Order: sequence, then structure tokens, then C-alpha cells
Amino acid sequence: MKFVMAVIKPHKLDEVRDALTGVDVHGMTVSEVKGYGRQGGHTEIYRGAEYVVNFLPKIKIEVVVEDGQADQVVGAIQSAAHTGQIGDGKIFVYDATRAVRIRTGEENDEAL
Amino acid sequence: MKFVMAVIKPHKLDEVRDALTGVDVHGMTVSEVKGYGRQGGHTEIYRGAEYVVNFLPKIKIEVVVEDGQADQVVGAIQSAAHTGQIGDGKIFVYDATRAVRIRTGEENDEAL
Amino acid sequence: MKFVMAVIKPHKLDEVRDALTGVDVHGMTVSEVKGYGRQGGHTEIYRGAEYVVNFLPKIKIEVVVEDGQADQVVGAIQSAAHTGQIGDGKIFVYDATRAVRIRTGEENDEAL
Amino acid sequence: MRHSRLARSFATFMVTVGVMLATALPAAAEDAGANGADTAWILTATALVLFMTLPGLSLFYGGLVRANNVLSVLMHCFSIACLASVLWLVVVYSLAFSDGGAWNGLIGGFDRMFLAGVDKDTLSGTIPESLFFMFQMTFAIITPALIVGAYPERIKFAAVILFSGLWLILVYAPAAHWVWGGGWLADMGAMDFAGGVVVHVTAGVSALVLAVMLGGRRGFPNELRPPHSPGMTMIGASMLWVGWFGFNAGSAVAANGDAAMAMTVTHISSAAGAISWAVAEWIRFGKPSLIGIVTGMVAGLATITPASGFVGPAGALFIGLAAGLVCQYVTGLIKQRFKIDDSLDVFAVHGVGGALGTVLTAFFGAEVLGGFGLANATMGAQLGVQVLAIAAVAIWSGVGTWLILTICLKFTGLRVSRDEEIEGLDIVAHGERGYDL
Amino acid sequence: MRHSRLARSFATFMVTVGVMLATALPAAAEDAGANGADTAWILTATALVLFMTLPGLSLFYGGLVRANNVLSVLMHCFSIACLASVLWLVVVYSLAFSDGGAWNGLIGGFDRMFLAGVDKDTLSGTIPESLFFMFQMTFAIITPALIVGAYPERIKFAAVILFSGLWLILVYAPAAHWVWGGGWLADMGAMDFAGGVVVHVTAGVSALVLAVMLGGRRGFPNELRPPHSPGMTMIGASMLWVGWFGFNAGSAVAANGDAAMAMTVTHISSAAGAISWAVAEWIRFGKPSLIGIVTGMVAGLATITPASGFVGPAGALFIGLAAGLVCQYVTGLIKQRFKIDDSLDVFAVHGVGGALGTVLTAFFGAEVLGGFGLANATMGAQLGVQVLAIAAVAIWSGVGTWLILTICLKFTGLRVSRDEEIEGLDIVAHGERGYDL
Amino acid sequence: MRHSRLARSFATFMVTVGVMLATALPAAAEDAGANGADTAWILTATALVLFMTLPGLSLFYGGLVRANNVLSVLMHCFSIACLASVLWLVVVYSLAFSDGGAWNGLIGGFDRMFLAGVDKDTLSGTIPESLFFMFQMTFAIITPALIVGAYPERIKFAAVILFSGLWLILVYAPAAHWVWGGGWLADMGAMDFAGGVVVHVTAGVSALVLAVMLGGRRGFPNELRPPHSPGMTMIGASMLWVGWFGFNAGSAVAANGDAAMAMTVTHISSAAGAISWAVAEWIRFGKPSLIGIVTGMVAGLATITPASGFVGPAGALFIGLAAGLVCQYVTGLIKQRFKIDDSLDVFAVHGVGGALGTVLTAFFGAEVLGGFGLANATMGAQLGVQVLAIAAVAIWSGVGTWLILTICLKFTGLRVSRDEEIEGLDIVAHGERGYDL
Ligand SMILES: Nc1ncnc2c1ncn2[C@@H]1O[C@H](COP(=O)(O)OP(=O)(O)O)[C@@H](O)[C@H]1O
Ligand SMILES: Nc1ncnc2c1ncn2[C@@H]1O[C@H](COP(=O)(O)OP(=O)(O)O)[C@@H](O)[C@H]1O
Ligand SMILES: Nc1ncnc2c1ncn2[C@@H]1O[C@H](COP(=O)(O)OP(=O)(O)O)[C@@H](O)[C@H]1O
Repeated sequence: MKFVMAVIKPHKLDEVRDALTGVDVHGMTVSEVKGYGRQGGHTEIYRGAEYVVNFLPKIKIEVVVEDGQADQVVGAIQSAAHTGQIGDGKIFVYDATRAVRIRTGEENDEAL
Repeated sequence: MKFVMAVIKPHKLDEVRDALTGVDVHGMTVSEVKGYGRQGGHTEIYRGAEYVVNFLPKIKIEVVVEDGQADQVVGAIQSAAHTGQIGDGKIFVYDATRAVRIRTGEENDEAL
Repeated sequence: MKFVMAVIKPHKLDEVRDALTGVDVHGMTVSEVKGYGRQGGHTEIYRGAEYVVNFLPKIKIEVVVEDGQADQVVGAIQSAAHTGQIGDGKIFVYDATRAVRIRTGEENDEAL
Repeated sequence: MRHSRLARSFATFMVTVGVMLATALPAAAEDAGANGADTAWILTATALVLFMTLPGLSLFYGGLVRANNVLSVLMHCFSIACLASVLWLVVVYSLAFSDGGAWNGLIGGFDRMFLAGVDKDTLSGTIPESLFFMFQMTFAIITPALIVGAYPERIKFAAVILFSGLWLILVYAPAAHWVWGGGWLADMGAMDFAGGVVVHVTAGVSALVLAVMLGGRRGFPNELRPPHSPGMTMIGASMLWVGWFGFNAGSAVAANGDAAMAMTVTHISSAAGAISWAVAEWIRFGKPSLIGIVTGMVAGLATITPASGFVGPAGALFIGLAAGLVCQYVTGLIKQRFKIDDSLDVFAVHGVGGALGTVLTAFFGAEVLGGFGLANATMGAQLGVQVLAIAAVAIWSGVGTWLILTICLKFTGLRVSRDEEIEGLDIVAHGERGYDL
Repeated sequence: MRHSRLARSFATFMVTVGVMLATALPAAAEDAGANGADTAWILTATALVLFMTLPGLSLFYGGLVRANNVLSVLMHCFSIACLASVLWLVVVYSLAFSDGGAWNGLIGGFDRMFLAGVDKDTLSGTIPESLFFMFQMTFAIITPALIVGAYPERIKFAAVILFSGLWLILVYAPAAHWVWGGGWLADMGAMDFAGGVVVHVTAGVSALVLAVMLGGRRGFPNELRPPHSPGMTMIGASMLWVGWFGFNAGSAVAANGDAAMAMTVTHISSAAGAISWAVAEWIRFGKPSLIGIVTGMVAGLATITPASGFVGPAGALFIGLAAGLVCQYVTGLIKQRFKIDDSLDVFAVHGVGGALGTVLTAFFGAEVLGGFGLANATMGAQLGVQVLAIAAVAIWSGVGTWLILTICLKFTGLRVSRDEEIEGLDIVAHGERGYDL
Repeated sequence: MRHSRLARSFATFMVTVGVMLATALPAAAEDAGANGADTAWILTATALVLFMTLPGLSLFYGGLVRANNVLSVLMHCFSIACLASVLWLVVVYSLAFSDGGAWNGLIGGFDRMFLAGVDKDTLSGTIPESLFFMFQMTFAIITPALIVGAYPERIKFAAVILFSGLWLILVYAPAAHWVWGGGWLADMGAMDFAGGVVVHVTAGVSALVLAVMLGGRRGFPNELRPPHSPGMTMIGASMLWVGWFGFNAGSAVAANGDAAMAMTVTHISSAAGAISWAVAEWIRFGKPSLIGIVTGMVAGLATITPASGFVGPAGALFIGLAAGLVCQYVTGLIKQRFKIDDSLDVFAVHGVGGALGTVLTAFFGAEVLGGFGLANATMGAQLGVQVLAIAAVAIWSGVGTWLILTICLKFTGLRVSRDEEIEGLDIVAHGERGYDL
């Protein structure tokens, strides 16, 4: 199995979820993270003083899929999360060696 | 070493921690995530209007263990986190190639 | 590519970020996690009653780098996050098989 | 006693004079200055009504939106309060409460612009006019702030400002003049003690028209995020409850039995509204919710408002129970059936509540139902006037709102872009984030 | 002056009459209506005491529980406020404050149910009776709401409602009648200015009994999550402080020196309680905590409550300092030693504080210690009456609570299931989540 | 009428006597006790001003710091309130408001320590002295609490306590005595209705000196975390707004036209300050911010404070507009230009605002500019006195603060360590965490 992790812009979450459903992925785990990268960060102004916000809010999506599905999933995420503007995020893929569904004990591909 | 990541129901955290201690694992990293899966989500009703909550609160546990320990750890988590109801979560296992304890610089199995 | 994940003390984040910039890493993803380990936790006292806080706030850093950079990155994190006191945290390294920059579609080392 | 006859004459005389003095003295004191007790209470009531908007209503509304729009809602309420205060001084108070001469049936005049001619000693009834000005200002603050509930999470900030300013002049000032400032509805004996028509019907109807013209939030009605902080909403509701004592009991403009009874019926109605709403939820959904019970309470408050000087405790109990049920029913109607995204239910809770209370005043205000008397001779006659007042003010509010929004569309536009809506108004319109925990 | 002799007679006469008028006029004014100043102040005080519960106490308690129970605590306080308001109108006010005829030593009658016979002009002392009804209602709201602190995070919502309703009728009404409504303790000269016995001892003892019968939270005493928002608790405590001015200074039921002095001693005691609690923490644990200092302040308030009309500033300083130390000590005792999960320390802070203040009133109320006089002849005699009042009301509260809980167990059950407790009452009982940030 | 001539004499006589009685009676009533209406209002105003600090100012400040310092800011405000209350009773009230005998120009005496000689019936003007003591206490609470804004996120808690205690005695007591207690500035006719000099200049200048001596937060000025909860700040600001009605209108110490007009101008100025600040931000940065608009409002309040009893509505409008612009400008100056980390802008908002309003009083207080009259004959003369008052109090505050900090350095130290600063004062100094969500 492949473990696909994507860091995306927060307002793209719904579209990415829909895209994943479109390629038959019905489970994922999502968390709020802060990203640092070329996008650089922005300044917020409070009482005229500038505050540099280096870490920007991002959403991390973690989804484990069958090996054969991985490329399709990466593609789906990329097109759904794409805005073309800096800070769109990244997708990383790793190998997973085992998966277990806690409820049933099913393993690997069946567990997804 | 194996990297074991589990997504569980929030109220199972204490039991999973106890189970891990039971198999001699004394370190872990925990985060609050939102899960999407077959469990589907629930509706909350505010002023009579239904709000579909697709992403449910889950707890993600990350624990790195010696290769030999991995199966035992997966087993411990699975039985402790099990309720038998949909949404119990998943356990994933990956290979880790290196581990370092920041405090001492110890590496790999000694670092855990 | 190597996926480097570090769990560090929250107040070390700025120093670690600076250290990573120092070794030419300009992207990372950060999240707030809770750590459990030898550090054990502390007690907070409210109205004279003790509350054992087992899970301590930590910062998790995730950074994907070229294979050749990995050791340098681990070294940079370790020295920047080091205080010598228990609970300094851990660094784990995994293999990543693929990386994609969502904005451009660039892959692997170019995507970092 | 030697001069007994004379003495008896004196005595008679003295009693007469004594009685005259006893009667005359308070009046004399009033002539010489404001009634201290009434002034003390209205100073307090003014603070209480300001407290209703800031931070009461702001929190009540702020808790109901997504976390990335909470600041914008607070900003709407706060900036409207500032704008309304200055406009009130400039012209709206004068339009609402000064004499309009030949046009007085329809609108006041310009004599009191910038409080011209008002000194520390100028009285309005038994209190300083500057205090009456302030007390009424707090009503002019909360009314456009109520409308905030119709448009959160998607409106442009410039539109909020332009709309609210014009609305105060074109909608609120006439409505207040008609009912409270000696206008034509006042002449007909329309009974609106503390603003069922002037405050709640105007705000509620305008909110509905606005929600239709603005369109719903992205995801409405099925894919919305739930309220981000029901506790914040409850805190705001609690402050509304406390502040409403100033609103209704303050509307007696005196520290006396009228004020005390107004406070009593206000409280009874709000508690009853909360209970009937919560019980209905408990039956319908299996669980009573915090947002539900506090909404019912606010419905009870809005509904008793026009009636609060006229009905007794038993009437208030009935009014409150009805408020919780009727407003809850209409809440569902507007959103589920008519698919209008009056986002925080301004029309269903305030518009409907205010109108319901105005109608019920014609019944429970009658002495036979425990009230303290109607302005018109019969329930039927009073009911006619009440319905006329609601209809006239509702139509005026709706048309006025439509007109103003047309102007806004031209000058500021109404909605932010889709992307901005997703990002949330806090960052987009104000450059700030609600929570950095 | 030609008629000089006559004139002198007149003059004499006039002086006499003038004096009579001067003396008679205020009384005449009162006969003719409520005293405006007293009315103004009690209108305000009523708002302040409602503010204590909503949102004051709600926030004070809400911050102390886990994040997934915060809404349920707010819901408990809010729904109790609504329920108590309606029950107060229906029967509890009448039981507490109307004449019970032959039974008057023990309980009032049914004459004032639904405020029967109370008009805008009906007076109670110098204020409208409807206002007295409202002011006292706010006490009947906060007292059962105090008990919320004994049972959060594990009680069934239906049990909260049933318990609170019965408790108001069976425990609160008699206790209020005994001490304030002309009952047997009033006859004996028990001194309880603003509710040390009626409010704090009743709530505290009932909380303790309830905590024992209900059992502790899962994880008690060693594995609990710390308070989820100490800042929320501080905000609530601050509101309690401000609102308590209405509670204690309002209990003078007049705007005069009594009220002013009550406010003064109340404030001194709360500040002193905060300081002694915080200093003790500083010494014991090396750090003074925010939750500690605000709890000490509330202990100071609860403790001065019965004494607030009777003691001077120096007495208040002593009472406050004692409150911070004694209540802190008992807090530890109950939880660590007796392992009773009176979760938010209702007994230790309110029960013990109220009783302590009631006892100390017998000393610091005496003129020799700077007070304004005792009801009984000697400190000893007064002390006896005070202790008797505490004991009688404590026993009544304990037995009553036991009885009511037995009823609840039968009809609603008391605790949610273990899984529900872990999930948290917000979702389980109300279908809502506290924070969606 | 047979005795017509006699009767006419009687009549004349009676009228004369009647008028005398009418005039004499109120005075007589006052002699016999406090004025009820004034007492009612000042009881309320006292509650309102306490509400400004707890929780108003605490929240205003708490929202502006990092999430891991929020509790420490609340703790600072709360513990200062407790400390100030007790010190006020012990000696500060006496120093500020009792007669200093030969030294009275400079400082009061020790006669009123522990409120010695003050009974329920002791009057101060038309209200009980204990109430005057309480009302003024709330000013002595908020003034050192304002300074909290200079030192959050890095000061030692022990230093906060030692500094605030000494500051009240050495800086506040003399300043209050000079201006309000019959001291030399009062003799010269310095006009400071509600504390522009006594409260805002003292706090602002002390804050500036303190910020310089303490040094900036780590990361100042370019790498700071933004305010963790602008909504919390807005809630606090709203409470300040409402409470300020007690501050300014309460400073009339009567329920009359003075109080009403003070409330009016206070409100106008705050709204105007908010608007001018927000508009300037909108122009400068493209977006008006919530923190900006509420800060402008507070600037408007601070600036009108000294003028609030003396100027009319138009003057207030001007004062408020000026406040928003001037204070915003100085905010930037201090932080960006002079790189002084007066963290929450106490000097720029309060110090500058208070001084600006004190100066403007010399103009807008004049009848020709719509005011109610100056204490000195001409604007020029008044201006001189106003500037002198500002200068004298500013110098005294600065020197006093320097002295006190030197003492603190010796006994407690000022700053926590670098690691503790990063960790945050909540855990380090109080062992608590702000949010466990
Ligand atoms: N080397 C990296 N390792 C892990 N996460 C990264 C890395 N580089 C970037 N990211 C994540 O991707 C996000 C976007 O990266 P950024 O460089 O800002 O823009 P872009 O993706 O358009 O190149 C960052 O905010 C961060 O969360
Ligand atoms: N393919 C997946 N990749 C990552 N996380 C998943 C995946 N499928 C499910 N999860 C996580 O597991 C949780 C439970 O899954 P779900 O399908 O709801 O129930 P069950 O585990 O009982 O089959 C989800 O909420 C999600 O967090
Ligand atoms: N086996 C593990 N797997 C994952 N994370 C771990 C593991 N052991 C420790 N950690 C993380 O590292 C942190 C520090 O570990 P701890 O044992 O407390 O101290 P130290 O790193 O000094 O040995 C923990 O809080 C936890 O977040």
C-alpha cells in the first residue's frame, strides 16, 4: 500500500475530498497544520504594527491506498488542490507495510 | 524500526496508552485529527436546521518501535481501541530508517 | 527523498526553523501534538487538587529533503532543539518515494 | 383657645393649603429640575441597553458563525454602534423625536440636529433631554445591529456601513416617529411599549428582504459548518436578557411601578419562551440544545417587548410560551421550506416575535385578561390598529431595504467573492484572525 | 404689620404645620406610591443579581470543566434560571413570602400564587411588590444554580431539571420563609442579611449530599483533566463580584447608607478573601494561581453575605481573610481526605463560607467590634441563634436533597453511562460541541 | 367669605411660607440623610466602574497577548484590584481625600485610615461617605491596572504586586489629592472631571517609563506573535464602553442633568474616536480592523474623560475625532520610531488621550464653544493651568515610577528569564494553561 500525504490550502479541502471520492477513496484523515515555505508568510497589522506570520494555516490530508491506486489519487489531489498560486502545497508518497481495520481486524487492502 | 500510526476514537486514548505501556512502549506522540470514512459523519441540529458533520474528531497516535515489537504493538492497539462499532479507526505501519533522541544523540533502537 | 519528522519542545521551534534555513531547507510543515514519554508529565494544581498532565505539548516538524541532505538536516535539528533536559524529543527518518508540488506539478527533488 | 372661630377658619384654610402644597411640591420640584430617581434609573437603563449590543448581541451572533467569521460579526455590530451614535446626533434623533410641523404625522423636523438647544437643564418629561436622547440612541444602535444576523459570512464591509447608515435615516427614523414621536400611528393609539414594531418588525422584515437579495451562504442549506461556539452565543444571550431589563423597564422612563411590572413581565416571558422552545426540541429531536433554549429566551424577550408595559404576569406567561413555539416553527419554515438564508434567524425570532407580541397586546393588554388597559375602546379596535401598525411598518421597512440595497449594489456591491467567502471575512475584510491558540 | 398679635399666632401655627408637613410629606409620598430612589436601585440590583447567574456563575463553572462538558454546564445554569423563574411565579414566591396563617412559622401560604392581587401600585415596603418579587426571584435562581457545581460532567439532564424544581419547593421555599419571610428563625432574631444561610448553606449542604449520592467523576480524584479554561472562570468570577453588589447592597432594599455600607464591606471582604487564598497558595505551592485567587474572592463574597448589613469595614477585612483560608482548607479536606467529588467545591466555598459568615456575624455585628448592632441582646445569645439557624437549615437541606434524589433515581436516573461520560455531556445530552475552531 | 381682608393676608403669608417650605424641604431632607436618587445612581456607577476593570480591561488586554500569557494578564488585573482595594481602605483613601492640615496642598492626612469615623450616616456631599469611598476606590483599582498593558509577557509577578502597591501610595494618592482632594491643582482651578490627569496621565506616563526600564518582549519589534484573540479584546472594550458611563457620568456624583450630559458627551466621543481610527486604518492599510476600531473607541473615552462634565455634544464630537487620529499616530511613533515596547499602548492611548482631553477642555469647556464654563476667567488662563496640571502630574508619575522600579529591582527583580518568557507566564508564574480544548 501507499501512504499519500498532502499539504493543501484550507479552503480546498472540500474539493479534494470530492475528488478523492471521485476516484473511489472513501477514507482519509485530516489535520490542521502550519506550513512554512516559499509562500513566505504574510504580515498582519494590529494598531499599525506589523506582525509577520511565517507559518500559514494548511490542511494535511493522510490517505492510505492500494498500490495501484496511488498515481490516480495523487493526480486527483493535485488537480483539485491546484490554484496556481504560490503556497498550493505538496503531495508526498511513502510505502506502507501493513494496515489494520480496528473494528474488524481486516488487514492491508481490505482494511482501507 | 517500524513506525506505527493509529487513528482511534478519542475516548479510547487512555486505554490505548495503558495497553502500550503494557507491551513496554513508553513513548508516543498524539494529535487531534478529523477522520472521514464509512462512519460517514453525523448531523447536528441547531435551531431545527441540520448540519452534516462529515469530519469526526479522532486521535492519531504515532509510535516508533523496534522491528520485533511491531506486531505486538499493533495487536495491543487494536484490542484496546476496539469497540466493534463503525469508525473504530485504522492502524498503519511503515518502515523507519533512523531515529535520534535529541537529548542524548542516541540512535535507532536506543533512541526509542 | 527522505522524510524527516521531529518532535521537539515548543519553544525551540524558531531556532529549529533558523537552523533548517541554515542548511538550505526552506519548506516544512508543523503541527501541534502532545507527547508522552519518559518526561512523564507534570502536575498542575487547581484549588489545591493535583491534576496529572501526562501528555505534554510538543511541536511536530515534518520536512522532506533530498537523500543527500538528510543527515545534515537531522544534525541541524538535533543541535537546534537540544536543551539536554528530558523531553527534548525525537527525530525519525523514513523513505519517501515520490513528491509533487501542487502548484506546478514538479516532481521529486524539484518539488521540495 | 380664645380665637376659636378664627382658629377653626385657619385650620380649614391650612388643611386646604397643606393639601395643595403636598400636591404641588413634587410638581414644583420637577419644574425646578429633573426627577432624580427617574434620572438614576434611566442612566442605568441606558447603560443596560448599550450592553445589549456591546457585547451582548455581538456575542450572541458571533458564536453562531464559523470561526473564521467571528471577528467580522463583532466588527459589524461594533461599527454599526459607532455609526448609529453619530448619525443619531447629527439628524436621526431630530427626525424621530422633534416636531415635524406640518409633516409631523409622517416625520419629525430638523430642530434637534446636533442636539441644538439642549442644555443640561432641558427636560424631556421628568428626565434631562440629553438622557432621553441617549436612552433612545441605544435603541437606534441595536435595531440595525439586529439585521447583522441576516448577512454574516458573505457581505462586504462597505455595504454594511452604507446600508446601516441609510437604513437608520430612511427606515428607522420614520418608524420611530410614527409610533413614539407623535406620528400618525401614535395618534391612532398604536400600542408598542418598547419596540415590538419600531425595533423588531423593522429589523426582522429588513433582514428577510436583505437575505433574499443577498443570497445564501455557500453551502446553504445543507453543507454549512455548525456554530463555532454555542457557549459564546449563550453568554451573549444572557447579556441580552439582563440588558433587556433596561430596554423594557427603562421604557417606562420612570422608576416606579410601571417599570417594575414591565421588568416582571419581561422576565416571565423570556423564561417561558426558553422553556417552550426547549421542550419542543426535546420532543422533536430527543435533546434540548443550548442554542435552542437561549433562542427561545430571546424570542420570549422580543415578543413581550411591545406588550411589556400593558400586560400582567399571566399574560406574559402565555406570550412567552407562544413565542417559543411560533418562532421555532417559523425558523424552520424560512430556512427549510422557503430556503431563505436569513442566517441567524432575525426574521423568525425578531420580526415574527415582535409582530406576535404586538398583536397579543390587543388581547392581554385588556383589563379583563389581566392587563392594564388598552388605548382604544375595544379589543377589536385595538387589534385593528396593531395590525395596521405592523403592516405599515413592515411594508415601509421592506421597500426601504430594497431601495437601499439597490443603492449599495451600485456603490459598494454586496457580496465578497467565492474565494473570499471560503477564506472567511476575518482575514479578508479586516486582516485579523479570531483565534491563535 | 398691623395685626401683629394675630400674625404671631399665625406664625406659631405655621411653624407647627410646617414641621408637620415636612415630616408628613415623605410619608405621604410613600403612601401615594413607591419611593423612586429605592425603586431605581432595586431595579438595578435585580439586573445585577440576574447577571450573577447569567452569565456570571455559568462562566465561573463552565471554565472549570473539560471542554466537552462546557455547554452542558451553561445549559444547567440557564435552564435552572428559566425553571426557577416560572416556579417562582407559580408558587415558590408565595410559599416563601406570603403569610402562611397558622403555619406561618414554618411556611407561607398560597395567596400570592401567580402574583394574585399584585398590581403596579402594590407596595412591599417602599418599592413595588412586583419589584420585590423580581429581586427575590434572582436569589431563587442563583441558589439551585450554585448546586450545579456538585454534579457536572456526569449527571443526566432530566435529573437536573427534576431535582432543581423539587428542591426549590421543598428546600428553598421553607428556608427562605424561616429566615426572611417571617418564619420561626426570623422570630428568633436570626441575622442573615443577604443569604448566608438561605442561599449558601442550603446550596452547599445540598451539593455535598448530592455529590456523595451521585458518586465521583470517572478518574476522580487522581486522573482528571484540568479546568479547560481558567480565563473563562475568571471572567465569571468578575461578573459575580460586580453582580454581588446587587445581591448584598440590594438587600438593604433601599438606596441609602445601609446599601452603601453593605457594598463597602462586601467589596472589602472579597478582596481580602482573594488575597488570603492567593498568599496561602503562594506559600504552599510556590505560585499563586488565577483560579485560586478568584475562588478566594468568591469565598470572601459568600462569607460576608450574611454579615453584610451588620458589620463594619474592619470586620469585613477579618471576615474576608478568614474566608480565604478556611474555605481553602476545607476544599482540600473534602476532596483529598474525604474523597467526595463535590466537583467545583460548592460545599467548601459556599456552604462553609456562608456558615462561617453567619457565625462571625454574631461577633462583628456587635457595636463593640465595629458593627451596627445585634438582634439579640448579647453575642452569646446571638451566636446561639446563628448556629441554630445554620444547623436547622443544613439538616433540612440535607434531608430534603436526599429525599429528592431518591425520587429522581426512580423517575429519571442520576448518571449517564460510562461511555457517555467519556464522550462528554455536550454531544450526548445536547447534541452540540463547545468549540469548532 | 366674611374675613376677606384677613384671608388675603393669610393667603399672602401662606404663599410666602409655602415657597419657603418648598425651598427648604429638599435641603432639610438632605440634612437628614443621603439623597436617595444620587445614592442609587452612584451605587450603580460604582458597580459599572468595577466592571470596567473586572472583567472589562482584563479582557481588553488579555486578548492582545499570546495565548500562553492570557491568564497572567488576567491575574495581573485581578490581583491589582484586590490589592488596591485593601490599600485604599488602609491608607490611600485617607491620603487622597481627607484633610492634610498644613500639608493639604500636597497630600491628605491619616484621619480616614480604615474609614475611621465613617458610619452608615456619614455623608460626603449628598451621598453616604462609604459610597464615595467605594466609587473612588474603583478609580484607584483601574489606574494601576491600566499600567498592566506596559509589561505583559515578561514581568515577574512579585514585581507587579510590589510595584502596584507602592505606586498607589506614592503616585496615585498625591495626584488624586492635588486635583480632586483639595490640593494645589484644585486650588488653581485645574479642570479634570473624571480623571484625564489623575487616571490617564499617571498611568500612561508610568507605563512609558516602565516599558523603557523593563525592556521589550523577546522578538520586539519585528517578530512578535499577533494578538491571540481580537474578539476577547472587543468584548473587553465593549465592557469598558458600558462601564465608562459609570466612570464619567458617575463623576457628577448626582443623578441629574450633569450626569446625563456627561454620559452623552462620553458616548459621542467614543463613537467618534472609533470612527476616526477605523477610517484612518481603512485609508492607510486598505482594511479597518476590529482591534483598531475598538482601540479608537477607548482613545475617545480616555480623551473625553477630563472634559466630560464641561463640554457639549459638538465639542465631544471634535474631541473624539481628534483622539482617534492623534492616539493612532502616537502608537506608531512609540513603537516604530522610538522602539519602546509599551506593549499594549498604554501611553499612546491613555497617556496621550488623557492629556489631549485635558488640554482641549480649556477650549471646548468655554461657553463660546458650546461648553458649560471654565474655572478660570479666560481660555488662555485655563490652558495654562491645564498644561501645568499635566506637566506636574506627568513628572511626578515618571519620577515616582522610576523610584519604585529601582526598589523592585532590588527586592523582586523585574523580568523572568528568557526561557520562561518563551514558555509563557501562565505556566511559569501561575502553573496554569489558558486553553485545554
Ligand atoms: N520540504 C518540505 N517538507 C515538508 N513540507 C513542505 C516542504 N516544502 C513545503 N512544504 C509544505 O508545503 C506548503 C507550500 O509550500 P510553498 O513552498 O509555500 O509553496 P509551493 O507549494 O507553491 O511551492 C508549505 O506551507 C509547507 O506546509
Ligand atoms: N484510507 C484511509 N487512509 C487514512 N485514514 C483512513 C482511511 N480510511 C479510514 N481512515 C481513518 O479511519 C477512521 C475510521 O474509518 P471508517 O471508515 O469511518 O470506519 P472503520 O475504521 O470502522 O472502517 C476515519 O475516520 C479516518 O480517520
Ligand atoms: N517511541 C516513540 N514514538 C513516537 N514518539 C515518541 C516515542 N518516544 C518518545 N516520543 C516523543 O518524544 C517526546 C520526548 O520523549 P521523552 O521520552 O519524554 O524524552 P526524551 O526525548 O528526552 O527521551 C515524547 O513527548 C513523544 O512526543
